[in-house]
Amino acid sequence: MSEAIIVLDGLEKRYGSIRALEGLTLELPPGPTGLLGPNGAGKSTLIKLLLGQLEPSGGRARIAGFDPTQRAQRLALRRKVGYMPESDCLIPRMNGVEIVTALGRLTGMTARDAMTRAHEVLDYVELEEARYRGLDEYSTGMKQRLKLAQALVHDPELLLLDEPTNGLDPKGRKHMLELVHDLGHAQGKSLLLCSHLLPDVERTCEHIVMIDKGRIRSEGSIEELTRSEANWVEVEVEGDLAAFQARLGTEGYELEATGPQRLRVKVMEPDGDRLFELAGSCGAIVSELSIERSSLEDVFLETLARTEVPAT
Amino acid sequence: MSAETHLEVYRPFLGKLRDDPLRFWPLTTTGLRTALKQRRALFILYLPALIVTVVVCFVVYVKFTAEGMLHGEGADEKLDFQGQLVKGMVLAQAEQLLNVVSLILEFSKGMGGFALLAVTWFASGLFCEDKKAGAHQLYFARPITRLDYFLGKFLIAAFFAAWAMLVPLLSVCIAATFCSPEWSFLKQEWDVFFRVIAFSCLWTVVASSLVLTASALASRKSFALLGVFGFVMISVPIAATLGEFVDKRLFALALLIDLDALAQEFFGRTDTENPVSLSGALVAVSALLAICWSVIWLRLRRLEVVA
Amino acid sequence: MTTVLQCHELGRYYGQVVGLNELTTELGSGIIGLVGPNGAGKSTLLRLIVGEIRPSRGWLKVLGEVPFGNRELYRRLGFCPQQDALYEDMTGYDVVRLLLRLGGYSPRESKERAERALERLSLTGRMHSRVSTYSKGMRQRVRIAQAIAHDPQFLVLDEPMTGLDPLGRREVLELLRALGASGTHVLFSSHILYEVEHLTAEIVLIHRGRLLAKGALPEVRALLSKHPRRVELGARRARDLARALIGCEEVVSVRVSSTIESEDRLSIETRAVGPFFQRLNAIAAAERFGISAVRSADASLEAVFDYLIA
Amino acid sequence: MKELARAAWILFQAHLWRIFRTRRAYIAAGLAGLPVALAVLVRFVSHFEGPPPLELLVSIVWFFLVQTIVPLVSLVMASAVIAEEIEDRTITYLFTRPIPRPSILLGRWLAVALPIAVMLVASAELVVRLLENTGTEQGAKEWMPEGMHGSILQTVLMGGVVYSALFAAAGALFKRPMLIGLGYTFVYEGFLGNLPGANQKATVVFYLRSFLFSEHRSLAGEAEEAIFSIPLVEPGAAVRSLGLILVGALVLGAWRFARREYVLAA
Repeated sequence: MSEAIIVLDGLEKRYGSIRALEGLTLELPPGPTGLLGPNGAGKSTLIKLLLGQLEPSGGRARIAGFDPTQRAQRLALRRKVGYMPESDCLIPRMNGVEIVTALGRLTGMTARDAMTRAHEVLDYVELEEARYRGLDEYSTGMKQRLKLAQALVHDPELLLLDEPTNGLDPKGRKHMLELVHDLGHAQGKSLLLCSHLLPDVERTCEHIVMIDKGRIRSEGSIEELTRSEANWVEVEVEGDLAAFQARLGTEGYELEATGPQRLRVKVMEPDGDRLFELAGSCGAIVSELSIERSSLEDVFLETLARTEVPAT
Repeated sequence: MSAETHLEVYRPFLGKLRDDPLRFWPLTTTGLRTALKQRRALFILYLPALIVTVVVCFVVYVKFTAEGMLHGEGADEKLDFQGQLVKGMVLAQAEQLLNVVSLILEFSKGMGGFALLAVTWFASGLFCEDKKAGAHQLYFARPITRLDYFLGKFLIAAFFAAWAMLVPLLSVCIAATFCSPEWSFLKQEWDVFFRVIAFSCLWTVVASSLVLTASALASRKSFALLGVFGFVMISVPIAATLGEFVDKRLFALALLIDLDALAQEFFGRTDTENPVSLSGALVAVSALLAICWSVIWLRLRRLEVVA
Repeated sequence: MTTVLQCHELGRYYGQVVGLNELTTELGSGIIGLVGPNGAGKSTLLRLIVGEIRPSRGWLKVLGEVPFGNRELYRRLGFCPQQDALYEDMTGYDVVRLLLRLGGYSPRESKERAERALERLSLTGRMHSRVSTYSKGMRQRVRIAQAIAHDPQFLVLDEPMTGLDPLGRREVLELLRALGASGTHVLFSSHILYEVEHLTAEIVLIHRGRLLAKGALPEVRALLSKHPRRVELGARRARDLARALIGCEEVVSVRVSSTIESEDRLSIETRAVGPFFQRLNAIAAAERFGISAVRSADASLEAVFDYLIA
Repeated sequence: MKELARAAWILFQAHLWRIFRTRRAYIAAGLAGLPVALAVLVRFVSHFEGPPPLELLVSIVWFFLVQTIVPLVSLVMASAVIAEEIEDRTITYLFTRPIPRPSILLGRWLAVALPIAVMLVASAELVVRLLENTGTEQGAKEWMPEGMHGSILQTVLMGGVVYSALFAAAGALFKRPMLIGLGYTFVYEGFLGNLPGANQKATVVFYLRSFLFSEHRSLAGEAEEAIFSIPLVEPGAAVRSLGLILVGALVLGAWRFARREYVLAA
């Protein structure tokens, strides 16, 4: 893979006495990465730096091949970065197509390119006829997809998505997650996803970077962070529960009851096949099975707790 | 609806992203297209302007024909008493209108006030509505600087000012040129064209800057409207009082009085007694511009950093 | 079972946009979840219930009375609106106290009730600082506090959990459960299903302004019995498992979908769940398919939701 | 009625303190301070032999303070009385309280009317004080026709109260009260108020003018022509008319406000 799209080396940012970012050293791996952290951890400052809107107070960085310490490069790098803001943002009195086209042209596209490209990205996010209507008729889901479309209009290498699934209903959320997943995996875009909804991060990203108080707390692939050595498997059993428990006991499985007809069993293999065999042998039926992976949420709270920072 | 993979195909963009100096221009064109959607406001504001312009052109036409009749030789004796009376009246009227330029002067003062009104309505939302809607987050994620953002918006305001002032004034001058016998208007008074253009451009810059400053300061369009109306209305009694009781030059504090003074000077009409001299008006106006631009510069800086 | 709410052919239109379309239902006591996608008419129904707007057609009665402009009813009603709107320059304490004073309480009692309500929302620490300095979660809690401060008989909340981070969500859920337990009727709307799922006994499903289903989750499920039940399986050798399962006659359909998780997922539809699980266990015991997940999708609201909306 | 009064009183108290934290209050105070600043400037810069000419007093008090500052201050403060609650969407909390809706308009209007009145009367008082003892001492006292000082303060007070009621009602009646207020002040009154003819009677400024100048007709000197284009009403009638406008505006605004359903943006 070519050189990582974001390389930070001791990046710092101070607002007067407040140290917003204290020496971030990070190499963004390809594919989608989750940026996690409680409110006020420095996430928005980092995003502004990656967008070239702020000048770093210290350290070195290369963003999409540009050096953000020079003003001209800070402007040029925005051609390579697509930003989807968190809060509501629309250009007053314009409909969907006009907004995306206008922003396309502001990135240096000719009028014709901007128009055709606008329709392409609006097709991609599936905003069919809504693109011709004013934004007051847009649902939250449609507004989020329009924000994604405007971030894609100039086909950037790096995508910064700030809380893309915030406030969406299940259908909208599922749709947005598919888009993000498709962009990150199928299209091979480098993607930094900022979100409070950790299940969403878990479903779309491969790596996460956790930032708090302006410092990187932990970094790595979700697989590693959430894999527990042995797998705890939670099952719901119908039929002869006692016999099943006894059978597991004799086989030396560690287990504990977690509710009527529900058990938690410690298993060495990555799947539950063995349990089916044992259940079958003593007349019990497994009607529900799930491998308990410590969800990203627990990792998130654990990391924060470890550093005694009261989450807001 | 099962969660099968996403259907739509993402197509990369093969075109090129140019970095031309006119980065701000798309901001103007898209902004104008949006502003021109306000049909009702356009109608209410620009229809009266159109009517007034047509009337003035007609008056210019009447003036020149009257002048023609005046020079007709040997026509006096044959006219009976009635004819004499009518001719006398027309003669008097021609005398009074003899000078088209003073007509244009009065017209330009009127259109100056109207231009301010038009720019106030169309341009007072340019900055504050962007900020309220969060559009600045979209703009400043694009490769444009604060100066581009200002220029783009400024040209939108200037467009409305030009249509309210430059176009009517020029059309009157052109009408005068055609109506005047053997283009005499163009030959004798050709400098009026340049004066009209210069005066309109100066007033466009002043009006646009004032309105954009109000828009940059206000959190809502209605506050910006209040700011512009308030400033213009308050400056008149203050200037009148100070000018009257302290120092004549202080009349220049009132923007509308400056407008009159500038019009007088630009069209070389110094006969009518005007409390403010050209230099006084220019000093006042340039001070106002300096304040406006520095306020805008500060507000936009805060907008981008805080965005 | 006291009926908290009755409405008959209740409709509300904003111009041609339909807010609510002929809703006829009756809601009893306890905690009730109002579920539906964005724009389904949840907010419209709640604002009709608290009498902020008038119905365009039909009628409704809350606690036996017509709500619009009904000042006496407001003493027994608590409403937490959806929009994140508060008096920014007042302190959280002042906001709740003012609203209590307007609710007819004496200055002293307003003070006590305000403190008690804010304490219940664990806001005591910051209640005297200005609302503009509050985080989203704290603003949400002030809005809930003002709704419960006068101990209403019927508490209505519009999307109380939106915008809260995981901690805030858990706290609000606990509070609502406690209120429900103490006898207050609670009606709250949400479009985040897992919140509603493990809090409410009863749900009301509305979509495009229409009532789709009402009752306890299993009841709603039974109501839709004509829809076959769905079981989702996750396995390493998903396709082989699918081939094995298609043979059983209990299975109506098998769909393979490679979703965003790493493994492929099977989505099985079956009429008889019991016999199907027996068959599944037998097949799984006989051969190793690397089954990592078995979930009867119908139990969760998300499935019911998808069925009804799809 | 008792409920209306009680709710209005509570809202009046709550919002009276809030007013001083809003930016509107500072803008309004700044505007009200302008005539005083002008008077100070004139007093120190120019030196009059005897007491200052009455034109100076008329110029600052009438043309500047009453005709421009009073409506502007009232507009800045009062137009937001209802519009702010709707725009910030906090109206929901008040609508779901057991209080009559008109009390919201009445309570919040009173909470702005009081500071407006205080600001304007203070401004007028300072201007008169400053101009009164400019120049030499001995001529100062009988400089102004007796009773004039009192009527200036009353004019400014009534102007502030009536205009603020008008603009508060506009907030309940129209979607863009600021625009309506600006249109009324600078276009309708500014234009219609100075045109000769009976139509002046349809403007608030006419009654203020009548109240202030009808007994001191000679006051304005050569500016008289500009002011007295039509015969003025005697003060008693002027006050009655202003009272009528005040009550009419509040009742209309309250009636409309009570019936209106606010579809708040989601």
